[in-house]
Amino acid sequence: MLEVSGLSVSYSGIRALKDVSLTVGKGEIFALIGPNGAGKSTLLNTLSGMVLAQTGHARFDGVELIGRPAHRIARAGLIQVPEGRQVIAPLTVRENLELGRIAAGTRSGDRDALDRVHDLFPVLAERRTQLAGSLSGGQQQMLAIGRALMGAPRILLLDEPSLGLAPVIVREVFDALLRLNAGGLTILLVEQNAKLALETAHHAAILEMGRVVMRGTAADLAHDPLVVDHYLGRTEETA
Amino acid sequence: MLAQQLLNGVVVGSVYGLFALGFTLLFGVNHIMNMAHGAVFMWGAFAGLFAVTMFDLPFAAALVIGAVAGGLLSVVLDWVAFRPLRKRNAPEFSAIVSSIGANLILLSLAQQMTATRVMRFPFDTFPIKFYEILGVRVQLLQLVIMAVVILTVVGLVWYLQRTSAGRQIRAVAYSEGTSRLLGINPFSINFQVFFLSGALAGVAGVLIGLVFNSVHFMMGEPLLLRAFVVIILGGLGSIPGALIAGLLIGIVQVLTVSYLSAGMADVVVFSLLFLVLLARPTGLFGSASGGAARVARQ
Amino acid sequence: ETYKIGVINALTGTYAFGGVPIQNAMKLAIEQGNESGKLGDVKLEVVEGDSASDKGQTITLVSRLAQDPALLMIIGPTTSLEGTAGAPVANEQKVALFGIGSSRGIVQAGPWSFKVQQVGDDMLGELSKYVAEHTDIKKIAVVFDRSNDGFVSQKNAFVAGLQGTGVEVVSEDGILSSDTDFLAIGTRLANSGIDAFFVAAPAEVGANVVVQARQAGVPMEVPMVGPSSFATPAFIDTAGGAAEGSIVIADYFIGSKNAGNEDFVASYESKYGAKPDNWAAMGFALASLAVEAVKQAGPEPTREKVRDALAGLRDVPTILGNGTWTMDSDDFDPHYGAAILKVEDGGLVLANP
Amino acid sequence: MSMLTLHEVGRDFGGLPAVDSLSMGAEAGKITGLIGPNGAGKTTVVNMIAGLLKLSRGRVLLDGQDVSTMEAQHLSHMGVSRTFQNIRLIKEASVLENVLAGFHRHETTSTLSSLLGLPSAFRERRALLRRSMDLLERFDMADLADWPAASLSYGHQRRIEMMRALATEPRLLLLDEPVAGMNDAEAYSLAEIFRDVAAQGVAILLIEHNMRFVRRLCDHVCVLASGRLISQGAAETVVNDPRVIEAYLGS
Amino acid sequence: MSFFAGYGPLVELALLNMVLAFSQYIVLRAGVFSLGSAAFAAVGAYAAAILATRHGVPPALCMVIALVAGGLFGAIVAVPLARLRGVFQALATLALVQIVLSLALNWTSLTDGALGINSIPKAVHITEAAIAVVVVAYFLHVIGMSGIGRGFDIIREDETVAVSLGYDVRKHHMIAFVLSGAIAGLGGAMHAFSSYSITPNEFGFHMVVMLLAMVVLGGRVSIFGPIVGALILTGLPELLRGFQDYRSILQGALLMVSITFLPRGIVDTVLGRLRHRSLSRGASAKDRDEVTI
Ligand SMILES: Nc1ncnc2c1ncn2[C@@H]1O[C@H](COP(=O)(O)OP(=O)(O)OP(=O)(O)O)[C@@H](O)[C@H]1O
Ligand SMILES: Nc1ncnc2c1ncn2[C@@H]1O[C@H](COP(=O)(O)OP(=O)(O)OP(=O)(O)O)[C@@H](O)[C@H]1O
Ligand SMILES: [Mg+2]
Ligand SMILES: [Mg+2]
Repeated sequence: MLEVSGLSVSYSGIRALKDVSLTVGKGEIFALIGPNGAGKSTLLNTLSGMVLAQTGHARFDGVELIGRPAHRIARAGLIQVPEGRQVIAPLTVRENLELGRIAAGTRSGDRDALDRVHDLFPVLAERRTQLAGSLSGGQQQMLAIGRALMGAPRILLLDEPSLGLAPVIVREVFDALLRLNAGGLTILLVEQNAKLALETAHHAAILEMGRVVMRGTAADLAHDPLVVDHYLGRTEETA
Repeated sequence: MLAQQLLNGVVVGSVYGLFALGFTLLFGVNHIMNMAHGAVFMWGAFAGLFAVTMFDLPFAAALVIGAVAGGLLSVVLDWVAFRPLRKRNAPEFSAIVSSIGANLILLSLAQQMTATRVMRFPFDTFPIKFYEILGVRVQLLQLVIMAVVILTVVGLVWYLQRTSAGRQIRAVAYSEGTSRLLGINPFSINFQVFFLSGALAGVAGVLIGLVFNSVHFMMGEPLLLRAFVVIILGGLGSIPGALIAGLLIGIVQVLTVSYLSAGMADVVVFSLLFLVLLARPTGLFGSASGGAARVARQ
Repeated sequence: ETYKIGVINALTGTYAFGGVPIQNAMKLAIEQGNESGKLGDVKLEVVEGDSASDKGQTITLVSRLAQDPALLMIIGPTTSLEGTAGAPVANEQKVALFGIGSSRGIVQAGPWSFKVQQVGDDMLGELSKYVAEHTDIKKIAVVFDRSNDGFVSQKNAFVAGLQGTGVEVVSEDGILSSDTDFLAIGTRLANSGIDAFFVAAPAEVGANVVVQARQAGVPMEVPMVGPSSFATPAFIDTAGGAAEGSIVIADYFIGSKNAGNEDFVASYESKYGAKPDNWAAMGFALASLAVEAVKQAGPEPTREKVRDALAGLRDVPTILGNGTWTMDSDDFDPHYGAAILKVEDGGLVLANP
Repeated sequence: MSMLTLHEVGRDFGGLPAVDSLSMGAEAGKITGLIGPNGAGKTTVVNMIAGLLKLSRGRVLLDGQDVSTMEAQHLSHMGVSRTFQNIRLIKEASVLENVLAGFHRHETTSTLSSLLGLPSAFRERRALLRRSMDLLERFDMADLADWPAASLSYGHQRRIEMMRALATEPRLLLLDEPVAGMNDAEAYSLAEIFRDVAAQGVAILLIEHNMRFVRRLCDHVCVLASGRLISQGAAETVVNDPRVIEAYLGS
Repeated sequence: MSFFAGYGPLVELALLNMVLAFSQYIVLRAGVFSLGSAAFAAVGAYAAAILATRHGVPPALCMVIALVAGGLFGAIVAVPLARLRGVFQALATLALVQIVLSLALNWTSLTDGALGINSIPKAVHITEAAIAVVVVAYFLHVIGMSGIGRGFDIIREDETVAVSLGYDVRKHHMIAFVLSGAIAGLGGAMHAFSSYSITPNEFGFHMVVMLLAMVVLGGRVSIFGPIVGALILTGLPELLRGFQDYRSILQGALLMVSITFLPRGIVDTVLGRLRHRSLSRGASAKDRDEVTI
């Protein structure tokens, strides 16, 4: 469904991604983990058209993404939940959600999208007339996720969706992701909570210093001693 | 005489409002202080003038042509002066310098075209008819101006508040990047905003040119200064606010001229602005949040 | 033998409307001076410059031109604003500067700077006298461009001239040359029971004042009275029918019978395709006087000689005013009288005394 | 006695209480956790303590002194320091300069000698630069000292926030989700730093949703829900409190 | 030599514009969106001109008085203006400029209205102007390096953060206004002593726009920004003199092109690129860093 090959990206001369290749199969959840500054967000931003790649390809259902304008990519069904929420602060919660619908275009006649988002995050229904900028951090994160779901995504790119969410909500979000995935949605997930990510995903890759240093099934990675050591090991020790 | 003067004030003020609307649209919504807005206004007036003098078109056509010319010019301005800056993520300030440059060019072109002469609409462009209403001499043209302004403002409010375009415009204004992620095409949204802004200026240009009997290359400069006052008093980006503040300024100015002296008009208008800001640091109708949001962005 | 003469005017910027015709007429006069042979072997070569209606640029320009030892004198710039800025530099560099503007500041800067226009008092005094003695005007309102010192001093002179004549000035309104909205002033004038209103402003702005005053209800029987800026076709074109009956004073009148005027009008029109206006006439007169000064400076002119000759010009025939131009020996203020005109049937005619 | 005491504190937004009659405290030398569902009012509490939001009701005491109405700037001089949930840095300035700004409280040069550029001002600048570098080294970011803050990744920007807050050498440190966006390994390396800081007698109030981190680090945990305190005590006790499980942790 | 003599006045003008541009620079640096420099300059220029022509005060003393008067005026208006933010501040200061301008035009007994004040002795030449630029630049540089400069930077970026770190925003805004007023007061006085005459219209909207353009074009952070900006915008009309009719068009186009390709202003963009280059050289040197897995 999504094929990335030989992707390199640099920010005015400084390379953030080096020859990254990976494949996300249709209907799967793919997790991407790695330390701060590894280039995870850069990769997602490149796929969604926000950052320009120097070399390489990214094909979405066979269609080249590199070089396409971001809004076209969104309308084609590749929708990103950006890092750090990025809600439209001066608009109300409801208006933010309505904006999310634009990406759906004619793709889906889904009238219940709003209801389903409200079911998932009741607080968004409660606060529909509050300005998005005055929501609490976690509420904004919910809004960002809900907004993406309004766009009837065919593939959902999530950049640290659990950021700032209470544990109970994190669980609900991940349950919802699993449900959506069961309904056929493909998901590319960047997540710092490696344990949770590897539990949820089918396949996974580890990004360090802009390179893919390991990839495989999520289960395999979760048992790899190096991964356990650097990303999971010490978690187990206290949890 | 007071009633007569108030009428004068209302007419002038509503055109100020119209001019300031386009300015505040870009300013409050797109964070652009378009120093070339006065030049767009002036070119709108010239387009209307040429429509009348060269092609013998009627007044209504001149209004439309003025609007379209202003709108297109404003879009071109976006392409050459503002979009390249947005692409490079330039600080908001740069737009000021860029539009000062554009303003110089537009003024200079008009100056060469007219050889600095003051032009005017032919005396018969609009029938000069007077009505006595309650002892006030009302010109037909004055009535038409008020009608045009009211229609334009109502239409604009409807467009921005009731259609999805309004939401998209505000989203793009807040963050172009995030909007793109949502599938909004900022290119087309900006086209709409700039066209609207310029069209409003163009209409105002034709009206002002006609009612004040002169069209010349510097005609936009004094209005730009007034527009600053109007948008601050009216609240950034607020459409009804711009209109009300425009009326207020028009009336204050006319009253100053009739009871103090013409030379004092500037002092009074700007002192008023100064005092209002001291009492209400975010303007007469300004919401603290609008101001705060802008400050936070700077 | 070729000498240089600097010709600088506001060819761009706010005052280009005057600067351009002045520049044209100045070049015409120098050309004619060269051809007439009255300079003998001396040939004058024009060095042009644009002061851009700006003080700073004038200063730079004057000082740059003055560097050339072959340069005899500088004629221009266009306005008092530029003139007062350029004059001190000319004095420092010891080159005569002969400007248009009527402000005394130009002359006061030192012995090397001169001007062609008489002070407003001279001209406008005659206008006040005419209004007081030859019309029925008893109450008059005054509107003037307060951002331009020339118009301000004209207004002052006019009002001063009315003192003690029994003509009452009911109001004074300062406007800006960038203003376009005069309805409010017009409405007030219409309600103040005046017999006439005086306007001192650029032609088009003044025309606009008149038109809007009429629209606001000032009747045609109440005429406009104004200075020389209105003795131009531009005024009548812009104001249309509203200008009828206006009384204006002029440095220059295109139908004047002064010596050389017919020639000037004909040659200007054939060269530039338009009838000369007040500005052009002023420029032509100035440059002709400059040529006269060079002539009087003798066959081997120097900057000093030209300056001295210029300071000593007396009773020189000119197309301006009543036909002779004289430099006052005390304060270097020139005098040349004036013509009083009236707008009739869309044209200017001499008002009967 | 607690360094920080909240007494019946409340704050309304548009008539609705976001925080309501909240009483709690934070002790010197200890790390106090503040957890609770999204929108419970945690950030609001921090904003009130730091003087950025006015209280609707109640009192805030710092070492027994009532500081409820004090301005943020003065609170900072009294030793209150905080990080922001939404990162707020000088984007164009280098990492080093961002951290340097935190030392303001300890500048001793007078305004006049700064304006005149007396040698004392330069001496102080050099000293502060050295201390900033020390901080950078402690956070393992010395390499990035000259980079503009905006060009760093999210996790690194969070670290700058913390260094800047520590630069003020606070007595009360308010951390609003300091390790959001970091994996556990990265978070734990910061935990050591917080422990050291607390050990020097600083009271730390820590907001965090990463419960592993909270349990590892906090001596005492307060749980907020809908603006009210629903439970407090040792981390292990709190996480087994059924009300907390229901409102926050989920089963 | 003749080049220098011919262009002397231009160089002098550029230097004086630098002083005025510094006044605009310092407020922008502090996050104060003031456009009031023209008003401060008018106060300084008129104070100096009136004292020199009517009371025979020696020029040097006049300039000192103008500096103090400008600073004082800045301090007075700062009391209300420091409460405002962003555009509101910009527009209030613009209103101030208009008010001062109208006063200068209408308070004829003091200012001679539109006629302006003439016959001011020439006391400022290139040397004096250059000294002023160097001295002012040095002070601004020192202030920029000090804690006050750091305060300016952080207040400009984010006031909430600034107060949380204990910065006194009001005090910093006051300092910026006073500095801006004093520098502009000096600049205005020097302008008067350099150009023989002053008129109110010189201190209007045009000056506001020019000063702003100088700083934004040159750069708002580095002290060399206003210097370069003033140099370019003063010299440009002269360089383009050969083009006469197209001068304004070219000038406008140059402004647009340079701000588009050097959006942070010429100096800051160039310095930023240099810094970036040296940083990335360092980064690529250790590009082969060990990876943990
Ligand atoms: N706008 C930018 N300009 C310059 N460099 C950038 C920019 N954005 C990111 N970088 C650099 O690119 C690299 C990768 O950053 P990225 O944000 O993709 O990391 P990440 O894996 O998402 O980290 P985190 O987990 O902290 O979010 C970092 O070294 C960062 O400094
Ligand atoms: N300006 C405001 N107007 C209206 N409601 C507000 C405003 N600011 C905050 N709130 C509401 O107050 C409540 C408390 O918000 P706060 O930011 O304190 O939550 P929080 O506990 O920090 O949550 P999170 O963990 O998600 O960051 C939220 O429901 C929020 O929507
Ligand atoms: Mg990231
Ligand atoms: Mg929070």
